[in-house]
Amino acid sequence: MKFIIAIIKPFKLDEVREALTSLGVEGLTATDVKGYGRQKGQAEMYRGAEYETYFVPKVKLEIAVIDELVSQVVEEITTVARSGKIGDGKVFVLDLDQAIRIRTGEAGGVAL
Amino acid sequence: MKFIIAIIKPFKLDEVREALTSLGVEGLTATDVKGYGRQKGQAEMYRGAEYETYFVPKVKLEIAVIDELVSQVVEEITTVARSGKIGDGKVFVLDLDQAIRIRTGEAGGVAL
Amino acid sequence: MKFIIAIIKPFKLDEVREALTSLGVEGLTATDVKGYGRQKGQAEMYRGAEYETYFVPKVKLEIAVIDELVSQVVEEITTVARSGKIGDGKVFVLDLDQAIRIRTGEAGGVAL
Amino acid sequence: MLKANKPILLGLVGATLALAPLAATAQEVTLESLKAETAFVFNTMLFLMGGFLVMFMAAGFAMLEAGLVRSKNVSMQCLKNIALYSIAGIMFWALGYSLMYADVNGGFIGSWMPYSWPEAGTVNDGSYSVGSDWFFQMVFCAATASIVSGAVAERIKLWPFLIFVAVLTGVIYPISGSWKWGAGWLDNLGFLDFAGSTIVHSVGGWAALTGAVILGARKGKYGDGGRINPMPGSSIPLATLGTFILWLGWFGFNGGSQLAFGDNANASDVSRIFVNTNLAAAGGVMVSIFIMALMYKKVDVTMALNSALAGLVAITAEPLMPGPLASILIGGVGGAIVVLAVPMLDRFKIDDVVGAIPVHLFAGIWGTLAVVISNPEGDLIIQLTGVAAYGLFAAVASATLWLFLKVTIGIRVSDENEYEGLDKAEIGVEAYPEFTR
Amino acid sequence: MLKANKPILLGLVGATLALAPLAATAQEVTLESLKAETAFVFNTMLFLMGGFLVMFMAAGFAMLEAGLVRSKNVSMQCLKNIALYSIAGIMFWALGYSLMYADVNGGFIGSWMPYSWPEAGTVNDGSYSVGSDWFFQMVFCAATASIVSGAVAERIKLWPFLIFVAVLTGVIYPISGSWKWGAGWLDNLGFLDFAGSTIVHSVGGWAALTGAVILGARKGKYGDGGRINPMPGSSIPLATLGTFILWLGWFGFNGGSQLAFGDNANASDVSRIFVNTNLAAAGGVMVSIFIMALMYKKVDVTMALNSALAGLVAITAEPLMPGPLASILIGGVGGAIVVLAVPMLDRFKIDDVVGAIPVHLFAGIWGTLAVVISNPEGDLIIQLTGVAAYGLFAAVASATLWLFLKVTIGIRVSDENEYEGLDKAEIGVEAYPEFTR
Amino acid sequence: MLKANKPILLGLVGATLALAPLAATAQEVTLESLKAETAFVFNTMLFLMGGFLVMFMAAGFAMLEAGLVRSKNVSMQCLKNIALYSIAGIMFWALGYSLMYADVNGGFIGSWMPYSWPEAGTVNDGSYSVGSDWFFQMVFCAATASIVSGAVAERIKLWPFLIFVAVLTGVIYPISGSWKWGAGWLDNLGFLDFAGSTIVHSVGGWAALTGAVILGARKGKYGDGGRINPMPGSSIPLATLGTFILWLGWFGFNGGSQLAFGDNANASDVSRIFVNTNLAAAGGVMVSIFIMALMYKKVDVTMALNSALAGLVAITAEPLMPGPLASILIGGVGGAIVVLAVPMLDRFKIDDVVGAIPVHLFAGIWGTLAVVISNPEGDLIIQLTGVAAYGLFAAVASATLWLFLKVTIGIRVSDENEYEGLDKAEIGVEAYPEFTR
Ligand SMILES: Nc1ncnc2c1ncn2[C@@H]1O[C@H](COP(=O)(O)OP(=O)(O)O)[C@@H](O)[C@H]1O
Ligand SMILES: Nc1ncnc2c1ncn2[C@@H]1O[C@H](COP(=O)(O)OP(=O)(O)O)[C@@H](O)[C@H]1O
Ligand SMILES: Nc1ncnc2c1ncn2[C@@H]1O[C@H](COP(=O)(O)OP(=O)(O)O)[C@@H](O)[C@H]1O
Repeated sequence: MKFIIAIIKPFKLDEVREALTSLGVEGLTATDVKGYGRQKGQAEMYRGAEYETYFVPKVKLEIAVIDELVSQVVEEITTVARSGKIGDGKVFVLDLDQAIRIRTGEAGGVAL
Repeated sequence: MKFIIAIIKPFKLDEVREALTSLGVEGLTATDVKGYGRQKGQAEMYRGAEYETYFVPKVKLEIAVIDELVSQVVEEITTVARSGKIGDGKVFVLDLDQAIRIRTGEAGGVAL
Repeated sequence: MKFIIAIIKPFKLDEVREALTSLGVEGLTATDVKGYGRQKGQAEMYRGAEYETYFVPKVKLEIAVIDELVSQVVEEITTVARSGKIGDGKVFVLDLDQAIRIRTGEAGGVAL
Repeated sequence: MLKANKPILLGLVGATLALAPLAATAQEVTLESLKAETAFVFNTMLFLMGGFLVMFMAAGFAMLEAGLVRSKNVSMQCLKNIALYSIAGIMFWALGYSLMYADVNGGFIGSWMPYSWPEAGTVNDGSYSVGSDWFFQMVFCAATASIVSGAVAERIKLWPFLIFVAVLTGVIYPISGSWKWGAGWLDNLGFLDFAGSTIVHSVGGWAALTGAVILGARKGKYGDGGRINPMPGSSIPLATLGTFILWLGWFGFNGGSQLAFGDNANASDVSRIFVNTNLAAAGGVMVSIFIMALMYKKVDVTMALNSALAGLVAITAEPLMPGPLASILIGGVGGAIVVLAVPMLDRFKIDDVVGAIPVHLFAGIWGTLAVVISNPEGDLIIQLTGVAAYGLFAAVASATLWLFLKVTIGIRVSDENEYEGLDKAEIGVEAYPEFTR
Repeated sequence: MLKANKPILLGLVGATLALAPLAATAQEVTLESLKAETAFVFNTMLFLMGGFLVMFMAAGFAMLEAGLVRSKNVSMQCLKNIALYSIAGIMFWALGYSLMYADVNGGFIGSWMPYSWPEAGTVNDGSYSVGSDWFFQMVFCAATASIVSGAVAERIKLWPFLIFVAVLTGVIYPISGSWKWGAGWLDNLGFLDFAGSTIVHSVGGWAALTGAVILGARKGKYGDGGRINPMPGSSIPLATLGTFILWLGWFGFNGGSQLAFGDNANASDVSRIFVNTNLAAAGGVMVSIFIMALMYKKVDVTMALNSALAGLVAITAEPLMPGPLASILIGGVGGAIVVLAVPMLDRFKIDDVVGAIPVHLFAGIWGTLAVVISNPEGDLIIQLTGVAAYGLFAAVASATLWLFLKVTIGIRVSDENEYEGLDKAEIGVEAYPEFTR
Repeated sequence: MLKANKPILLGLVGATLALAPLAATAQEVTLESLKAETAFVFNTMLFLMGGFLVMFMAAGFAMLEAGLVRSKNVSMQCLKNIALYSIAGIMFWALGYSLMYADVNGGFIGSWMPYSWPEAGTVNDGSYSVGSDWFFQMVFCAATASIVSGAVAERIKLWPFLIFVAVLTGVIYPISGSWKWGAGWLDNLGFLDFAGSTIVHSVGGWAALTGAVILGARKGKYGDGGRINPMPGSSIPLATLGTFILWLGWFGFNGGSQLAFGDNANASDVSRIFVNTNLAAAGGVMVSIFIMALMYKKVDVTMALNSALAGLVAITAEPLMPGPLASILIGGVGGAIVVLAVPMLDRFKIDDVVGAIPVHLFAGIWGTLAVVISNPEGDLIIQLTGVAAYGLFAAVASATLWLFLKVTIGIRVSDENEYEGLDKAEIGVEAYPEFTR
């Protein structure tokens, strides 16, 4: 199993979720985060003083998937979340030792 | 060392924290997240238009633990966070290479 | 590649971000989290009833880095984020299998 | 030229009357009739101005409560406040006013009938217009219901609450109000309550207390071993705004209760009432801040807000007679009551979400008794009689109604709904849908 | 002693006049002149009090809209509301008042010129002070513009909106207003609209409707297959506060439109108007709550808030003549209109962010027609003529202006700016910069 | 029947008087006495109405400041605002009013004693009721203190602030106020300040400026190399609401300062003041929006809000005499001052959290000098003398007091408390405990 972490633009959330669902992903967890990267925040003005904002709002998805789905999921995210503009985000893949469904205690791929 | 990620129902947070403390866990980090899974959001109504909410509020716990504690911690979370209803959440276990306490620079199990 | 997770005090965020930038880190993701640990929340008073707050506001940084940078990044975070007071936080290092830049599809170190 | 054209403006009847009066009635004007008519207009203006200030207290209660409940119940609290004000406005016409003022004759109750006003364009008898008086009395009735809504927040179902409000504003408040303001038995006895420390605030307070007790505390509020789990309110600035709006409204509440503004002496008395009302609220705030600084080191702003209101409630029974220092002290005791009674209620596991019981019930009782300090016509025994009579009636009537609702349709939401918040369960619209909690 | 010193206080001219009147004019005082002068002051007070209450409705609209737009557009909405009130205040002086009231003479338009007031210290002719009347009329004009701002929210650019407001308040509203309130052709015809269900609310509503249609819906609001994607407002308590402020302001709006307060009959009529206004709003709320409970099980608080306003709009054309039950029902129909029309507009993909069109346009039309129920001088054909004439003019003039702005400077922000929110794009200041969304 | 029963209502003394007047005093009524009594009531009403509007400005300041500070200091700002209004109310009774108005006799100070009012039920001498005048003057005093609280926000300790307020409202403001409004030396000299551009606003502004300087800037506000780190306010809608409330209150502030409403000329002047006040605020907003659009492309809503207030402050010294265009321009210059002075203060590292110094001090000075434009009795040298005298006294007295507090109990919280926020450190209650930041 792999633990996929994807940082995407917030307005892509619904599209990505739908795309993954149709791949057979049954669950994921989303978090509002602030991203720092090549895409810079706008220069903002407050009460006559200019300032830079370094962080841009992003959404982080965490998706535990069985090994068979990994490449499809990664592929699908990169396709659907891509706008081609700077700041589209990243996908990170980590190794996942174990997964347990709390409700039933089931472990492994069936828990996802 | 392992890095345990648990997604639980928000109202279980205090109980889980207390249970883990009595196991000897000395720290953890909690984040408000939105979960998508088998548990669906309610059909909501706003100004006469019905709509589905896909995400349900959840709390994510991140707990770095020494190997000896892993199975107890996972066990305890699954027990305490279980309500038996759909949406109780998941526990994910990842491998943790290294842990450092910023204040002292200590590394490894003693840093947790 | 490694996936570094650092929990720091919120007011250190800008300093840490600047320090990492000068090391050559080009991106990172920050999340507001609540930390439980040795540093206890203040005893608060609301309407004449005293109560303890168990969680303290923290910021979590997630930074994917190439192997060559790992020790420098960890070193820099522990240095810059250190105030010497309890609650300075932790650095966790996990193994990172794969990283993809959504905009271009590039994978591996170049995606970071 | 502009001027020549302008007078033909809006409103048919109004315009006609506006242009006509001198011509039409000039022949019969006497010094006495002019004086009386001028006083009539002044008195009516006092009621209308006082009335809209008290009406705005509905917004004050709504903001205070929206600020002091948790965010998952804020939409519900907003709905309940606009609904209760609406219900009071309708019920006080359908039943309330006549029950309170029609043919009480020293007794215990008025008449069962809707109220009505003179036709449009009519010259009204009496020393103020009929409609302005109704409006002023109606907003008092609505305030009584507002008091209840905060105490029972975060766990009561919508419909039983609205039914309670309908009976409270249409029947309970008017009946007990008739005893004094309708010239009923307590008025005959000599009971004094200028603007309603007891008639409005304690009655609302008893309804709140019985409701809070019968509903039970919010889940998780009281832990094992006497542990009290605070459930901090979602927005202090809204609670502060609500308090300031209430403070503003109180000038109408107490000032308008002079009921006359048509001559030097009455206008001067209304001014005196404004001043005393303000000093009492200021006294409430300052005393509570001092006590908290001594007792807790920190100064809990929600208690300071409550204390301003308690100061206002305390002076309401007699805002005219006291001097400045007495006003400050009467209000100050109100503030002290809040600081001491809020934790005390918690010890009894009575879960009053916004502090309505200390503010309106306890400070209301204090204010009613404090009348004897400054008003030589006040009699402590009679004041106590009034407090007891109102308490008995309001508590018994409210408790009966709450219990009836409990055994019939049920008054409390399910544990799950309570946990999820009433906004999701009964409103479907979250108060702050975008903000992460 | 204090007293002896005090009279020399603030304000040179004021002080002189304040001290002088008795001495200076005593010789010529007659019973008639005193009665007239007293009525003059009462009428002026009615305008000033009514005026500041309606002025405060600007805050009400601002809060209602700030609460019902998403947080990324809240700063913009705040700016637009304070700017539109400012523009209305200036334009109604520069052009509006004269266009509306100067030399209309039964025609279609007044004169093109700025307005002016008598010098300081002058005794004014007429039965109220010139400035107080201007102030009262100006705040009505501003309210018309406020109606528009909510409907076109979350996607319109700042400057075209402000230009639209300048023309609306300086030209469109005054011209159409002159037809009735300036004693123009519709007044001659016998059209009745006491306080502006049509003249203010429908006109604003038409400007809102044409704007919403020409702008198009917010991106993502209407999905494939008729799917409607709700975009819940950011703060229900602010929307509630706004509604209560508007309700408060309506006492000035309708009460002040009696235009006279100087004698018993007028003061009594103003009181009657207060009462009817309140009952209609209450009726709107209750009817909408009942309908929602039946239709949806849940009671959407935003619809209940809209329904209070619809009740108020509905009674505005004739707040004096109806009895209490009629007032409740007239307002109640307004509430029903909201509950039914809000989803209907969505079906036509007309994206009205805050419900301005059902509240001000539909309930305004209903209220204008409902005049015939209680006012024997009302004639349904003439009322329909007025509704149609105002509709035609306001819709054509507004649509022309919107289209002109669209083809010249453009009225809609870019998709990216819309997605990011207008606050970032045009204001640079986020409404809630610290809260995670 | 209802009517027969109703008159026996609330309030003992009130009721008696309300029923009695005709009978009791009819015999001595003359045309002159009736005219005088009517004027007395009108004047009293002006003070009470103006007074409650200005009182509500306390809520306006609270909301403006709550919106412009960061969320970690919002509870503190709320507490400070309700506490300062309370303190002002008590101190202006205990000391202030007599210091300001008792036996100034062309001098520099009144008498040291508490104030008192005629007994309840008394016919008051003079042309308005004593209490109404006190109330009106008191709320002005409180406004002065409100000005200070925003400028020193986010870093000052609670208690030294409250002590400062007590001395400011009990001693500093009354003494300097006596120079003009107490008929002191500056009044003799011919200094003009109708409603307090200098007496209220500049004095508050000097207290704010000295406080901000002596406290120092918030930690992190000014970086190396002249870098200015913005600390955006937590809630733009609350700041907007506060501004609208202040705008509303200003009608009372300026209109009430006419001090008389009892005849045609005075009522007309009050109307003129309403109109000019509104136009000046509108001018402030529009000028600032235009300047920002030109200078920055974006329109910062917080500056537009400040500019409305600056327009109001600017017209306050002479709201009666100017014509409409002059009013717009006088206010417009106020708006320009804000847009230019806010960044200028930052360049001098004077950290004024809410813009109080440009709005109240700079625009106040401008308004005081601008009196000579429209008022022929105004003399620029004398106006400058007044500005300088008030500036010298207010700055020296305030600075002395701030420094005294600094060396004794300390005025600034620890760096850690400042970082954590004053709400945690001194209040214990967070403003928005549930929202993630
Ligand atoms: N090394 C990294 N580690 C963690 N997150 C990163 C890293 N680099 C970028 N990100 C996240 O990805 C987002 C997009 O990255 P950015 O460099 O702006 O554009 P792009 O994805 O087009 O290269 C950032 O806002 C940040 O949240
Ligand atoms: N594959 C997954 N990856 C990450 N998070 C998941 C995954 N599946 C479920 N979750 C999280 O767990 C929560 C509960 O899952 P759900 O399927 O609703 O019920 P249950 O845990 O009872 O199976 C979800 O809301 C989501 O936050
Ligand atoms: N075992 C752990 N797993 C995950 N997060 C932890 C763990 N221990 C501590 N933390 C995080 O680190 C923060 C600081 O830890 P704490 O024990 O308070 O102080 P210190 O870092 O000085 O030892 C905590 O608030 C929590 O967010």
